[in-house]
Amino acid sequence: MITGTGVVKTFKQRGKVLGAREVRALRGVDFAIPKGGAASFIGESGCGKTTLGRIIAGLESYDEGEIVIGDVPMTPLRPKQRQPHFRKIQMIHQDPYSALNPTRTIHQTLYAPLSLRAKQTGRSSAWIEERAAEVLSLVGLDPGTVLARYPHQLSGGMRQRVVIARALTVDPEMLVADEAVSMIDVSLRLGILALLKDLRERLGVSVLFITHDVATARYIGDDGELYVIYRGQVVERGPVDTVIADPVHPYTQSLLSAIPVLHGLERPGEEPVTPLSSLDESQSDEGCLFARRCPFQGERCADERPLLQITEGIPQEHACYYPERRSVIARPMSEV
Amino acid sequence: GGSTNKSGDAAGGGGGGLFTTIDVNRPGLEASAPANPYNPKGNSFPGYSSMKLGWVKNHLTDPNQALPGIAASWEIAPDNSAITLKLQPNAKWSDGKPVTADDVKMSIGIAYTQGSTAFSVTPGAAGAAAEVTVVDPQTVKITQDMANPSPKFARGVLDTTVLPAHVWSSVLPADFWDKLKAARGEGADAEKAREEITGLGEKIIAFAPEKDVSAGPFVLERVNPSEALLVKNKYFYNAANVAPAQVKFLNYTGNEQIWNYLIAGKLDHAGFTAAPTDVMNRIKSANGNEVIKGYSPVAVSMAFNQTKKPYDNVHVRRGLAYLIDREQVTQVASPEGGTAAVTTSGIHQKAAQAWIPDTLPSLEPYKVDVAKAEEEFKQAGLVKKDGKWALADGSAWKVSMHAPAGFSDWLSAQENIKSQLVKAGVDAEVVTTADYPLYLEELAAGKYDVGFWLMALGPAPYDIFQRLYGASNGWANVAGKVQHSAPGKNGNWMGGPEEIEVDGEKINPGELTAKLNSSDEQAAKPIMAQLAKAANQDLPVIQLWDYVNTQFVNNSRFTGWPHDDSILRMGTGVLPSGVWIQQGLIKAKQ
Amino acid sequence: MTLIARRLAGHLARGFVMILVVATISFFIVNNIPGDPMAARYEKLIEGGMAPEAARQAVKVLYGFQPDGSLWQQYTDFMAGLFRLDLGVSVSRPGTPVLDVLTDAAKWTVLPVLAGTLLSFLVGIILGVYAAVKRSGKLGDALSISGSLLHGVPQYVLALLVVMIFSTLLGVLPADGSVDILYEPGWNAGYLGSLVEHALLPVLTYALSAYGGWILAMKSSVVTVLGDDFILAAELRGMKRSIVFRYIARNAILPLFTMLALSLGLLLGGAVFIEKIFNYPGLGWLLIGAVNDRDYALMGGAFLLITVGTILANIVADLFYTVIDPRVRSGEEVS
Amino acid sequence: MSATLIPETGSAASTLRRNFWRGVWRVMRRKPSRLVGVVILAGFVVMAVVGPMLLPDPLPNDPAAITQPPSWEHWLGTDPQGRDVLALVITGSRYVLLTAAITALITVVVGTSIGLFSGFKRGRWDTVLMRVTDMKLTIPGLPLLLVLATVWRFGSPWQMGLVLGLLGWGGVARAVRSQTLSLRERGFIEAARGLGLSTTHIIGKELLPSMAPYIAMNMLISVTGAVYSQVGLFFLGVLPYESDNWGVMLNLAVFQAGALITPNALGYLLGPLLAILLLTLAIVLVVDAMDEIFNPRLREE
Amino acid sequence: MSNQAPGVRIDGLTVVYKTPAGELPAVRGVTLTLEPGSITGIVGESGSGKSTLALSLLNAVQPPGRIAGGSVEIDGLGDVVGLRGEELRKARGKHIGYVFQAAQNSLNPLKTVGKQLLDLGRSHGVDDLRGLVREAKELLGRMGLDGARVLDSHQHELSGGMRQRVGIMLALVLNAHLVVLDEPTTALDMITQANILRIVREVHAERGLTTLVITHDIGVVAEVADRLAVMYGGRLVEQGPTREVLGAPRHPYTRGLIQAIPRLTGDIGEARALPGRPPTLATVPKQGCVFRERCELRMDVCDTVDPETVADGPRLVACHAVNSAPASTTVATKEHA
Ligand SMILES: Nc1ncnc2c1ncn2[C@@H]1O[C@H](COP(=O)(O)OP(=O)(O)OP(=O)(O)O)[C@@H](O)[C@H]1O
Ligand SMILES: Nc1ncnc2c1ncn2[C@@H]1O[C@H](COP(=O)(O)OP(=O)(O)OP(=O)(O)O)[C@@H](O)[C@H]1O
Ligand SMILES: [Mg+2]
Ligand SMILES: [Mg+2]
Repeated sequence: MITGTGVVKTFKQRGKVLGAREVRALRGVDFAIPKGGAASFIGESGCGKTTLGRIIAGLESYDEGEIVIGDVPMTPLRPKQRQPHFRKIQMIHQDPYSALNPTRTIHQTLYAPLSLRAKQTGRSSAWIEERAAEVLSLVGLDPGTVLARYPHQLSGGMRQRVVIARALTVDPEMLVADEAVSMIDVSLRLGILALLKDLRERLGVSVLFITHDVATARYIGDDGELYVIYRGQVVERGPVDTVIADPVHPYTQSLLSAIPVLHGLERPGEEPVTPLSSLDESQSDEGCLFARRCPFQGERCADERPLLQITEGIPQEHACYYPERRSVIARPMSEV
Repeated sequence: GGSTNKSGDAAGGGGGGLFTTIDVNRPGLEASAPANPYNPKGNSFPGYSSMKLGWVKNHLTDPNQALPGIAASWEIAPDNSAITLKLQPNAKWSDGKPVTADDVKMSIGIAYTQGSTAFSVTPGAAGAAAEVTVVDPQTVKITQDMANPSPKFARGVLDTTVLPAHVWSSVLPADFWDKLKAARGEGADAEKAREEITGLGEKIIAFAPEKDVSAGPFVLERVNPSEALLVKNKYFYNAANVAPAQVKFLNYTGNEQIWNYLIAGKLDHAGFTAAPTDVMNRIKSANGNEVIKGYSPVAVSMAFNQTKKPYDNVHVRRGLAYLIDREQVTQVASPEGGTAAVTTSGIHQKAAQAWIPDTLPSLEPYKVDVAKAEEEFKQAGLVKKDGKWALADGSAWKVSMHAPAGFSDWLSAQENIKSQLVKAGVDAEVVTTADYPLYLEELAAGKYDVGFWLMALGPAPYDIFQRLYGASNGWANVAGKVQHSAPGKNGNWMGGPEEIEVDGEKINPGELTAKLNSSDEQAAKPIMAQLAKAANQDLPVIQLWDYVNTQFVNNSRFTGWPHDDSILRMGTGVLPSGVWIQQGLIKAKQ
Repeated sequence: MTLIARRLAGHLARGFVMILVVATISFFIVNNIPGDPMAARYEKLIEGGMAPEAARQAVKVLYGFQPDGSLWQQYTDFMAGLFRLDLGVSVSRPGTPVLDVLTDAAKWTVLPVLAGTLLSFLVGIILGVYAAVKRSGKLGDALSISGSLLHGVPQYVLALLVVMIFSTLLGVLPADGSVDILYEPGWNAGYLGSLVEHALLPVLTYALSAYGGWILAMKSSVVTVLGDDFILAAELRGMKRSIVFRYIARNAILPLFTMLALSLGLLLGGAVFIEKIFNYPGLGWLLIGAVNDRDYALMGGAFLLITVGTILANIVADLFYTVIDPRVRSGEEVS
Repeated sequence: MSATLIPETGSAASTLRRNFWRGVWRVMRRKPSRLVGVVILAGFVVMAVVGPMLLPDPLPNDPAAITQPPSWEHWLGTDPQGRDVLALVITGSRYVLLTAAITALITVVVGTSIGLFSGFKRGRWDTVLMRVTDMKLTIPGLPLLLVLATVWRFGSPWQMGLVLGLLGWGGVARAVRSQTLSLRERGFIEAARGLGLSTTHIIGKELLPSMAPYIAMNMLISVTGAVYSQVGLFFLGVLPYESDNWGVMLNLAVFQAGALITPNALGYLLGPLLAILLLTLAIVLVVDAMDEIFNPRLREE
Repeated sequence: MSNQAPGVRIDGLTVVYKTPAGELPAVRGVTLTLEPGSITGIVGESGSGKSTLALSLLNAVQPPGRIAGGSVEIDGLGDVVGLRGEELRKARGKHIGYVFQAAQNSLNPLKTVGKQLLDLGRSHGVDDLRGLVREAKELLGRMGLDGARVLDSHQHELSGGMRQRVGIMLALVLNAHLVVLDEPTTALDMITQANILRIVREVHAERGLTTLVITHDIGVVAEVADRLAVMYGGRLVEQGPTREVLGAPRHPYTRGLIQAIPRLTGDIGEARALPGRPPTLATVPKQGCVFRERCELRMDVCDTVDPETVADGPRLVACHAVNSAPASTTVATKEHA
């Protein structure tokens, strides 16, 4: 179980000529990912998904809030002490091409973390070889053919599998997959998604899936939760299918409306939501962060910031004063 | 570049024209330096734009000979106690004002601040002037302090630059002469006065006259960093016989540049410049060029640091002397600029013949003789192992010779000596030091085993021998009193013994040398013979070659070059061609 | 404007610190120089025929100009002098302030090096474009190899070759000095002609040695820009060749201007070999002379001046960039 | 060209790295001149290592044949001591190349460590170290060497190499730092950290191998500069010399033998001059080849 | 040239790149017709030759590539493959507008958009530069931007979506009626993408263009295109009206591709990835069907014979299995429920 409460991250860009510029990447995010569970973060570019993912994987520090891994709170620990805990959370990078060292074979790539573990637990080098083959099999690769190869000799999909296999060498409790399929050829994406789902089921690894493609979130598992993030704030949160089928936050609705309709197969939703303007970081921080772009802006929106809450009749948490269901997503032709 | 003779106010005879020369003693013309003879970079050219009382010669034995300068003639008292100068009756500054005895007196005052032999405020200094008297506007009398007289007192007086009082007087305070008197006394007051005078020295070095006012045949027109231009001074007393209308000084940056100029036939005259044989041949073959040779009272030697083993042993030094073929060394290093030393006497060969003609033949010539060398080495306890000489205790011996990097003739010589020694089974190496100042410092600090050393600096006998038996060998001569410091102390890097046995008699060469400072010619001769023997037997140095004063002239534009040995015997501090010109020797070619 | 002012302020502050550091370093280096210039001077006087005592006295007077007091005292004096632009008094040129000597020499360095740099820059960038466009052809290859070679060959080798060819072999141009003294300084044809005549070979050598670098830099810059998408985009929009060429040229030359400014910074100290070989009386030549004379003050001053030149050029280069590149102008960092 | 094309170039780069020697061979074959460069460079190394052993020490001199023009007996003539110039060039190469090797070693060790440390740690250390590096790069090298030459006597190749190395690491440090920064952005470094691999592993096994070629190239460039300024210092005559080397030869040829004046000494000048030219040519060709091997942009052509 | 949407007929186009392994075709024997006034979409995975095809329309394949065969007939221009020099240059921009794959970087970083617009006008001999600027402002305004401000901006002052719109503006401002958009929305986020697609559709309709959209994202094509062509390994494997192709894909690749798209609704169990991996220039089979390695309908002929493109009404398919089977089997292939 990994939980976070009120995680805040502000980037201060020093050294720039125009004085310090602050980017509020995260503004108090809460999340909870149960063991073996799944959560997906979606949102526009620059809304803080990657930052959150990196913080959870221990690759970035956070300014405020608390992250608890298992039952150990991280905030009181010094960076060195945090490390073993965060090692249970492995990051799968978006770009499988840069995530593997081009000068090292897959064997070498897997060997390094395994030998570290072998040293810690006093295991033999035979175990390393065994384990290397095992993790490769786990991700659906044939160890015999893959081990001796260099990354460039593998396809994008295979590389991403190797990346996942490498993460598995340390027996992680959670995988953080940041846009793990967006750079993979369209025809192969589903394979990776299926693999992640499979790992959840077989190994009990929880998966944090970060994406801007809402549809892919479904493929991690239908028991997963969906977090919709906007400008560093979670604006809607609930079971994947609920949020997709019945979004209540206008921002979620905008996102879902923007998904292209496969015209031969689908009918567009009846009430698509189009934001009034595009994302602008310099927009004011007053009130609801989405207010300026929101076509349904009410009186309260400009001054008060809505917090994540549950209101009657709506199953998911949302941060909107005027939540309303709208039919925004395209439906298959067959579903008339 | 093409030249245009614009400032053509050539007054009088000689034919005019541009005279091109180079001052080999002044690296780097400094355009911003003042026309001040005391400034080391000053744009004041002795013989051309700056005049001395007389132009002292390097006579073989008489240091007091000189050609007339501002002083047309002089009388030296028989006991050397005074010199009375008669000034040139027509001498004028380039601004038309006459040169007077007051100018001379002020010039002497200035000379005091700079310290020269004759005008020293150091208490007890040898040959110092006691009084300067203006007898009449044309006559000045200078007396010597007879407490510690010097035979070359007159030389010191004559070698004084004359400066225009109406330009320079501001640098000397009104009470200068009183102060001088005080400084010549003793006690705290005198000390203070001396300091003040030395302080004045700094001021004088930095003094920058607005424009050059010259009593010489030329006056400075302008300078840039690579050339200086002088034009004829029409008020010069002998202007009618000054041939060139203009003199162009080229900047001296290195020998190879002078060779270049000489080969191009650009220089009418250049002073002593070493040149490799090939280059010399090309210079000689260039149109109009002629090489004139004269006497230069300097020799170069290989000096030993006797605090280092095995050089403390005279037999080692002698053995080495027997191994080095000085003819070959000279041939390789300085074929034109030197003649191989006949022996080590401490004196330049030419001067030796004049001073000690009888002693000379009896000196050991150290002709190359391997057998004798081995004999000596054995006597010194050296052993020969595998064809190589080693120290008595069997440890390796390597003759490590040092020279400053820029001194190409020295380096050549050492390279040659090295190969000669190696051939004879003595290991050797040449080590260079970045430059001369560093070389001297390290030499004086006793860091080197063997280094090259200039010696036999004539014409005065004391100057000749103080190089071997002076400060560098432990003897300090303060106010005529001689003290000896132990090797390694007070600059004693040669580390020779205080007493040497010569012909079965122990002598103290330092004391003998100091005695030369006040001996006249007759008294000096026996002492010099004794010292020559000491140098010859004890070999603190091996005299390698005696320098030859090589002058380059070109006959295409000017003629009348002196070939007379006595004229050529002038110190390197005086640029001869200016003096030749003012004497009226040089004529423009028709 | 404010941006430039702020950048300038930052640079000046940093440059100032750096000058202090360099001054301190040079003070201590220079004060630790071994070697005894007094002894050397003494030997020279003796050799010139002066009597030993007199020579000793004369040397003492001469070196009376040297500062004394404790090292710390000297240091603080030196630093205080620095603020008054007083670099002390030259040892080998007693009485002459170091600054005067330096400014005198600097003018002989600045002009030829400036001319050489600009000349090589012009020729280099033109040929660099050519080498980039024809980079797969023989001529392009030849251009870049010759550029690399000239860039790689040390300056003194070039200078010696130039002297050998033009001065010794052909004898057409002088390889000594700065100007014929016979001409009255001023705006007259003779003087200027002589000035140019003497500067020609040093300038040529300087240009030759710098030109290779420009060719290479321009070539690689052009190749980079050619690979940029906007050039292809411009072509696909049917822009005229001349306009596309302008796009390439302007974008490619931009980084070179910075390099130009930086190389102008080396202008003061970059010509040591050339000045030595052509006996050209500039700063490099002065520095060598000062080293040989053990003129502490002059050496330190020359070194300091050369460094200050570089620092200033760095500042200018950066400001220049700020003005010329809209990306930097608006505060974005371009790497 | 496109986001989706990046993988192609990425894989092409790694293909080349993988098939390193094949790639090297291909690049060499495409322009045979590069092979010439490698051969000359190797020749110089052999000359420096073996050459002096084959020649007598000290070299025989012939006082009867000083400063002779090239002849069948002496291909480059003789020096003012009557020694064979070619032999001098050979014995002199040892000093030059030994200095180069020491300089290279120090440049690489110091430059790489500082660059790596700076790029890897970033933050305050980076700022400080890069300020220092900038400062070092700002101080003009040759004048500094001139001044330093008066304080320290770098007579032996060891001292010379030490000084040049300590003055020359700036360029390498910069290059390594920027390379490190850009590699840091690559996922595999971050992944290694996430896996808890040691910094030693990350630097030694992941970073350095990818950078080695760049380091080598930058080193070659800065070392060349350093060696040339060393020869230059000898040429200027501000350094003492204990053995013959090209700089000393140049100095003596010009300032002692008058090589610019008399044809007899021309061989003495041309010897070291040609050696330097040849060495430069070799290095230019090798760097050119290296550039093509390691620089994907140029490889496209 | 008329102010009417031109038709384009690409016939047997082959484009090769010179590689160490010799000249390899990135586009091979492609025949495609763009009807006047239509929006045609080309989908294909990375490396399938889409951009190369698009560049061929302007005869702008960059070295080391070259058009090795075939023709590209454009109404009013003739065969572009034969165009050279000035003629070709004038055709670009004025007749054919090209919106770059990486429109993000298609602007000169040192010049404002306005200045580049003027350069464009001058290049094409536009006399009325004021008019051009007016037109540009109008277009930008049409796309929801403040024209005056954008023209005054440098590239770096614009966001990705804005740059893309500027790219479209520059492609249209000279009144080109054939527009090629190469990956117009990659690297943009969803909302911006939807925006751009809407703009493309609207501008297309308003100005009466012939538009070619190239993308790897079927969703994008589905959203805007009337006709859809699917590329694989340099070959066009299927084309037809978008709705028909999506609704009833015939080629096994098209089918697999559609099946592999994650969907917002429906049974997630039905979706699956294609086995194998897409070919690269070097691994594309030299003969036979390019898709056979990953094909579930593979037959023996596929190894040796390149399937011909067979037309069936508006639909064209190049597959041995599909074309040899009776029409009924096509219908019988599993359709999405
Ligand atoms: N190291 C950093 N320094 C400064 N700002 C940063 C840094 N990393 C991220 N940011 C800023 O924080 C915000 C959130 O960035 P983040 O990468 O988390 O967004 P994202 O949701 O992952 O976007 P995308 O979909 O584009 O990947 C952005 O505005 C970004 O510019
Ligand atoms: N300059 C080139 N040299 C060699 N091969 C090239 C070059 N440009 C493209 N190719 C190859 O040609 C094939 C087609 O490339 P193209 O860019 O047309 O593909 P694409 O479908 O646009 O792919 P993407 O979706 O990545 O943009 C690819 O295999 C690519 O590797
Ligand atoms: Mg992200
Ligand atoms: Mg493409």
